[in-house]
Amino acid sequence: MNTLGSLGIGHFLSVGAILFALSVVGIFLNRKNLIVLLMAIELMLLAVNLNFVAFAHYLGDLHGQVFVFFILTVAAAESAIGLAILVLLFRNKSSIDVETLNTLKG
Amino acid sequence: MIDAIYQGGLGLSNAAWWTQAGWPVVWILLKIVVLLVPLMLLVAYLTWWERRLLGWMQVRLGPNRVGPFGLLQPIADALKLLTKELIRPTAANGGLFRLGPVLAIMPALAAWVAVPFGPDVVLANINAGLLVILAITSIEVYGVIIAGWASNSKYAFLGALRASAQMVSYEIAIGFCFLVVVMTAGSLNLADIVASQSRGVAADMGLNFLSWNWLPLLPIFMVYLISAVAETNRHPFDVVEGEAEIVAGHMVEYSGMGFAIFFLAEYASMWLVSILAVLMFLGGWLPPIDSELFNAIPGWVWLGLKTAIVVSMFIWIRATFPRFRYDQIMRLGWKVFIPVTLIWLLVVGAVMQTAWNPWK
Amino acid sequence: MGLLSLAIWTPILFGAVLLALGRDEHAGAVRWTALIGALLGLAVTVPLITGFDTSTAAMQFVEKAPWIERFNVHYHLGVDGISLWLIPLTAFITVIVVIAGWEVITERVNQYMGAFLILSGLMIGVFAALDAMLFYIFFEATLIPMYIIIGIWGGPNKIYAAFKFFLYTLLGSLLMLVALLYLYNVSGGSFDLATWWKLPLGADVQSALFFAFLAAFAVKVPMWPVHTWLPDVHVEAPTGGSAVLAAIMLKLGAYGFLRFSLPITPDAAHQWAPLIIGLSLVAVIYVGLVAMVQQDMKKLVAYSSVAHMGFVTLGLFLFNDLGVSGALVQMIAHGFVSAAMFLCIGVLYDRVHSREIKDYGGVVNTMPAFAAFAALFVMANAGLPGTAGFVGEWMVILAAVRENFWIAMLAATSLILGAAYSLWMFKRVYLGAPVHEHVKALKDINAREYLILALLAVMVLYLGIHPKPFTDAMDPAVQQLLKHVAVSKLG
Amino acid sequence: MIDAVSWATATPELLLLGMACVIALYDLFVDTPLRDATYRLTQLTLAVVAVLEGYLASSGQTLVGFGGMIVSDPLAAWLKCFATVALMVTLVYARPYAGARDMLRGGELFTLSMFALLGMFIMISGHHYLVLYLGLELLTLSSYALVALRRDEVRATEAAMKYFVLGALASGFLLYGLSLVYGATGSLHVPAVAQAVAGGVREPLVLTLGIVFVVAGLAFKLGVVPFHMWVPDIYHGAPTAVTLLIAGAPKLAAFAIVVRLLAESLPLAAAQWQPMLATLAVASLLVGNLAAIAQRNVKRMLAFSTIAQMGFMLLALVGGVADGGRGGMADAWGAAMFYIVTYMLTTLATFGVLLLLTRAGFESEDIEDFAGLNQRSPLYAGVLAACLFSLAGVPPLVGFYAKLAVLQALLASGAEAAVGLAVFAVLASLVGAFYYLRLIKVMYFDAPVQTAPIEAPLATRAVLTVNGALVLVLGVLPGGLMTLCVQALRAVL
Amino acid sequence: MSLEQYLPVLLFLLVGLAVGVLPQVFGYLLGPNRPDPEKNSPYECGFEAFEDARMKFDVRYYLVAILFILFDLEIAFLIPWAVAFADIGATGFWAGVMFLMILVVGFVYEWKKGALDWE
Repeated sequence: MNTLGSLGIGHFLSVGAILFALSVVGIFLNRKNLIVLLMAIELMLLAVNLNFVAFAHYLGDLHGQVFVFFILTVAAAESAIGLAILVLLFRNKSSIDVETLNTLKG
Repeated sequence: MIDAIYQGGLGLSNAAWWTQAGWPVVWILLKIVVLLVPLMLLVAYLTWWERRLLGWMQVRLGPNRVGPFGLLQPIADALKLLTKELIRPTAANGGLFRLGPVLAIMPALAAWVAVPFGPDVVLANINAGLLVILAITSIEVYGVIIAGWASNSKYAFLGALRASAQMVSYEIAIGFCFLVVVMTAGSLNLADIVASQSRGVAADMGLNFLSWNWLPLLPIFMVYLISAVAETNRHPFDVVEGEAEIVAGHMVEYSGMGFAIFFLAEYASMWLVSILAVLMFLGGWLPPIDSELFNAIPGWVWLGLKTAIVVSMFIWIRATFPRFRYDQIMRLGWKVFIPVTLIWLLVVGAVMQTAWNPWK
Repeated sequence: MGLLSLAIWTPILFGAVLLALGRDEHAGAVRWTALIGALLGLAVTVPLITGFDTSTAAMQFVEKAPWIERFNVHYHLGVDGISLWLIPLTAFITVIVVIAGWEVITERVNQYMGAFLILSGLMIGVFAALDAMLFYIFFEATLIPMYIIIGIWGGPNKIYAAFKFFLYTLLGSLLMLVALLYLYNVSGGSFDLATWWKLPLGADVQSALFFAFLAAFAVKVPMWPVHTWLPDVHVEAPTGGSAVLAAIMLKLGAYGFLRFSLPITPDAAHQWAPLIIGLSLVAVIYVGLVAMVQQDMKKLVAYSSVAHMGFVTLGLFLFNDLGVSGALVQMIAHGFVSAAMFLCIGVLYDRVHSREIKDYGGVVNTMPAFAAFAALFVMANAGLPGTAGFVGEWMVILAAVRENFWIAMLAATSLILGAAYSLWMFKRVYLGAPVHEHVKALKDINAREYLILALLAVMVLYLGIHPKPFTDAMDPAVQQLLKHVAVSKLG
Repeated sequence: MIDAVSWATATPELLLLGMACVIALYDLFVDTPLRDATYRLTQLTLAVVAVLEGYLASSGQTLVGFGGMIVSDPLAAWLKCFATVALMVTLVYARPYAGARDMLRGGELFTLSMFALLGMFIMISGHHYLVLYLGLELLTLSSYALVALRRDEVRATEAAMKYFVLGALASGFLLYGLSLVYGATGSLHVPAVAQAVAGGVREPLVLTLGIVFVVAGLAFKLGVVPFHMWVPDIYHGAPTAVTLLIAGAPKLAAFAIVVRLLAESLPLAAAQWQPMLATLAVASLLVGNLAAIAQRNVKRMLAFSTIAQMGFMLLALVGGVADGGRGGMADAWGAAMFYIVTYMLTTLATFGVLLLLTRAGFESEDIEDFAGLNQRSPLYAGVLAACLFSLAGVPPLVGFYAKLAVLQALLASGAEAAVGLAVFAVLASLVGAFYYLRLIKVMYFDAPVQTAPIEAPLATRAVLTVNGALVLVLGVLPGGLMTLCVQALRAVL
Repeated sequence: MSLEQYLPVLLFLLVGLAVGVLPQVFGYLLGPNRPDPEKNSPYECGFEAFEDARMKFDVRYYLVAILFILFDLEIAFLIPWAVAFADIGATGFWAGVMFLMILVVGFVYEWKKGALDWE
């Protein structure tokens, strides 16, 4: 059963790159909802994870996979803090629209 | 015989796609069906058993009209639910509303893929078996929260919130329990975990059941059992669907098969957590005492017997205890179970460092 | 600690103490401390003059110690005939300024006095530095106290002036910094000026460096057309600030030419000398004309300073001993004269609070003693024989004659123009009958003012009548410099 | 068992971690409004850590622990020592401000800053991409929380959100780059990556792409154009005490991670990252200086000034390896380190004065609030003026030597564009001088608007005075620190 | 290890999906369909719904979610540690103890801060 055999590192990297690009686009073009922003950030980290895993598999080196493990953790901590800040923001502004982030200008 | 069937299937065609991909998939699907059919029956008859047992404990009869001892009752229930109208509230989000039950039942069934029924009898013999089970069952909470959200009803929403908060809270306790067991077994493979329980001083004396994890890990076993009840939202932790305050929680808007699937999922989960309890703490398919007679009985019988006992215990608990308040549930999970498991994790770790390591 | 260090650090130390401890509640003590500091600073420069060996061109009173080892920067001080006179001049002017600000400044006295003392030490540092980085640091550091002096005690348009002063000079010196670093790398890691003087450099490099130096020094001198900051600053700066600025800070630029442009890039200096001479002549003539039409006394003196400094740069780029010596003498003379001119204006301004020429007239009637001093200084400013102003200008004109008659011719118009604007101003301010009531009510100068003006007058006359001690001391160094500049470094 | 060297390498980190935990728990029982006990314990811990690091640094030895994951070379030890001292100073300045704004209701200001410091330590000492990344995240996650410490402040929460999103984006970029570098070189260990690059990379394109992303991520962290958008908003929006926390010590860590990632692991790819750095530097100098002029808010102005200053610092990193010689590189990067250290010193004092001027319920943030400061307090005005002149690069203040060292590094590289870059840099700093001067002008030449007396605890005043004096003293005697920086980098590169 | 071992997992998930979907389809086909506005309105105690059901809810649920993420990850970290526990010896044990101690610090902290209180 070698259905997976035809998948090369290039495929994984391409998916990673596409995910990464999607998330960057999501961060910069999203003008609506901050939650989507947070999700885009998660997506970005997942794209990186895919890269690491693909490379680790390709290189036969476990370090890349361990790295992924830590990235996952950090992503969790990051989203915890992000969500906490989001709650504060919602309390202060009663909105989580990206467009309401306009107090700081100059 | 099984091998013969496999070879026969393989020989149906020489085409590469068939031997490489087609037949193995079909073969696995066959195995899944072989597992699934008895499982669904067990789930169905668990409802019957629950009602009979409760009746017995409360000195009444329980279902007894449909078939002998009411044995056809589950079938009748199923037919009734199948022909009921599927109500979809106007305010609900259609797609999500239908997705909720699916996400509830899918993990409850799919988790069985890594559950072994004997040393080699398992659908997917993967190293990370326990991890896969943990991962798949984690999806269950999505079913609950999606159902609650999609219903667009306050009761459903609050119920879903409560249920999911409760489920994730106890998932942590369960996770720590898994950790301790994995630590003693040195493997995530459930078959290995079972095998690891056959070692020990008591086992050497022939008293296998004293070497099983339930005794050396008694606090963990207790925590697991209670958490398992909470995790499946069973009584006495069923405030999410407590009739008195929040009716049926996230399921309030469901009818017919939608509701039936949630119901199935709950009972399938019960079987799952029970068999996990048996595998991790009660020696799985191992006989309790190392004697000729007991050894002669096939392992799957022991496994089934023990699982049935644990499941019955769930029902027994239901019959015995009053319902907890929500804050009590959360406090128990966070302030009692997590510290207990944390401490026990360290204690076990410390013991394993010493010469008295019973899991050597 | 050597004499030069003492000359640098004594005033800075006093200044720092004043800044740290001084309060307006005890302004008297602050003033006296400042005066003591200034006098001490002057006192330590006396042995420099008396102990100076006029027979040699070598650096004297040399101090050398490693300072920033990472960049091979040394605390390297020394004087030769070129820098010798500028140091006592600085210390002397500082004393004058301290006394001049005695009663005029009543708020934040400690900051005022402290700033001037520190400024004095820094400027002496510029003149004494033999390490390019040390030079640069002193050179730049002078900006800070001067900026503060102009900004706090200046006139109504002080902010604009302070910014202009600071940014103009900073721009120039930053470009110079790049040049210094370039030289540092080319010379294999040295900031030693003597090393750089010997460094062979290509023609293009020399030109580039020359213009980098020019950017710094031309702004400071200031040369036309980058002189525009000077009138603004002078008008707005307090009297003491103007005096120090004109008397000494402008010399920093001219001195820079002597220490950097000429000896380090002699070929480029020769190559671009026509340009510099041309600019100098423009300064002398055009700015002289501009000075004539000024309504504001300070602006007039400021423009005349530009014109006089044009003489200095002219003298420097004639490349003969008379020219360079003349430029040096002119620098010293201008130090005394311009300080005196600004102090005179200060004396009037303190009484009338106006610098407009039209607000005066007939001051001689009410302030005869003051007018007498003023007359002397105005004559010196015009370059009349017998005063300090004459000697330098005359020497430069003679030097120009040697090179090119027409240059000399044009330069000589300065004497006419100078006489014209100086004397015309004198006439309009001092002579005639008093028109304004406030002029009639003027009181003559008090003892303090008398003292400073008298001191300056003595110096102006001394330098005008007997400049030989000054030129004697300069001679060997100037000769050596010219000999050095005459040799091409392209090889 | 982990060997003794490993423990020795990480002793300060472990101490910091342990005490941060202890203090976090201990603080639960402290209820004085200014968290006296927490504060003292924090300062005591930091002092011990600083002394430890100072000792490690002055011994000049290089310790490698945990299988090469952590290294404690003189560079690391000095940077950590400076960062710790900077944090101590920061806390001294920050406490009255925070106390007046209900930011000390819990002791999180102290514990979070300790964790942030720990993150910096790990960033500085990490010798493995994973460790570096974890340190970076520990620092930034703590910073996000610190920015949001004033929970009811709209500006602060908004700043925290922006910081979070852009910080996470930066981490993502950095990580993506690291993953590509990993893919190209097959290693995450800093020296091993350098070796792999030296031995020839199979996929140079992957490496180049990775470097692009790594540089972009680092640029985000350093806050240089065009990845600077967060800096002004965060400086402006965060409570001033936290702004100082973010503007001060973390700069050292950011520098360290640049050293580890670019100079140590990818020196042979310098030809690829140097032009990028040069571009970033030019853009930062331009945008930072020009935008700063337009600011009315001092914090915003300082933010743009930071951008410009970081751009200037980058110039030193551009120099150094053009000739292929590593010695030149150490000198150049030493100049950058000197720049960063002195910049941090100056920033501390600047914000210290800013914090002093604020009162309960009143933020001194507009330029007008500084009017006549010289009349209100010559000392504070003097300190601030010294800092601003230093930032403008006027001798004899320490900032001048920083600029000098950087320009020297740039010119010494002998690169073609070096002179052009240097001239551009000095012209840009001339523009920079303008807005620094404007603030000085307001302090010295304008009449005071605020007349409220400036009150501050003795400790704050004393530290501020010393801080200001150091800007001057190091301006007169910069040699020691300069040599120290270069030697620290020589030991590494 | 190879990915093929995980094929049953994937297939079982698909089967599970089918078990979730098919009964609903059958239920839809077999059951009656007589919608009615009253019947299709959300469950409410006999009243019309006052406000949107997706209302603000107690932030504590949120807190639980965040704490869960963190703790679950701790567990994820500990699983490899636990699997390899027998092989990593005392060093591994103490490393785990340190890890857990940090976890405990956070746990005690949130406990004392009242994050676990539901009254």
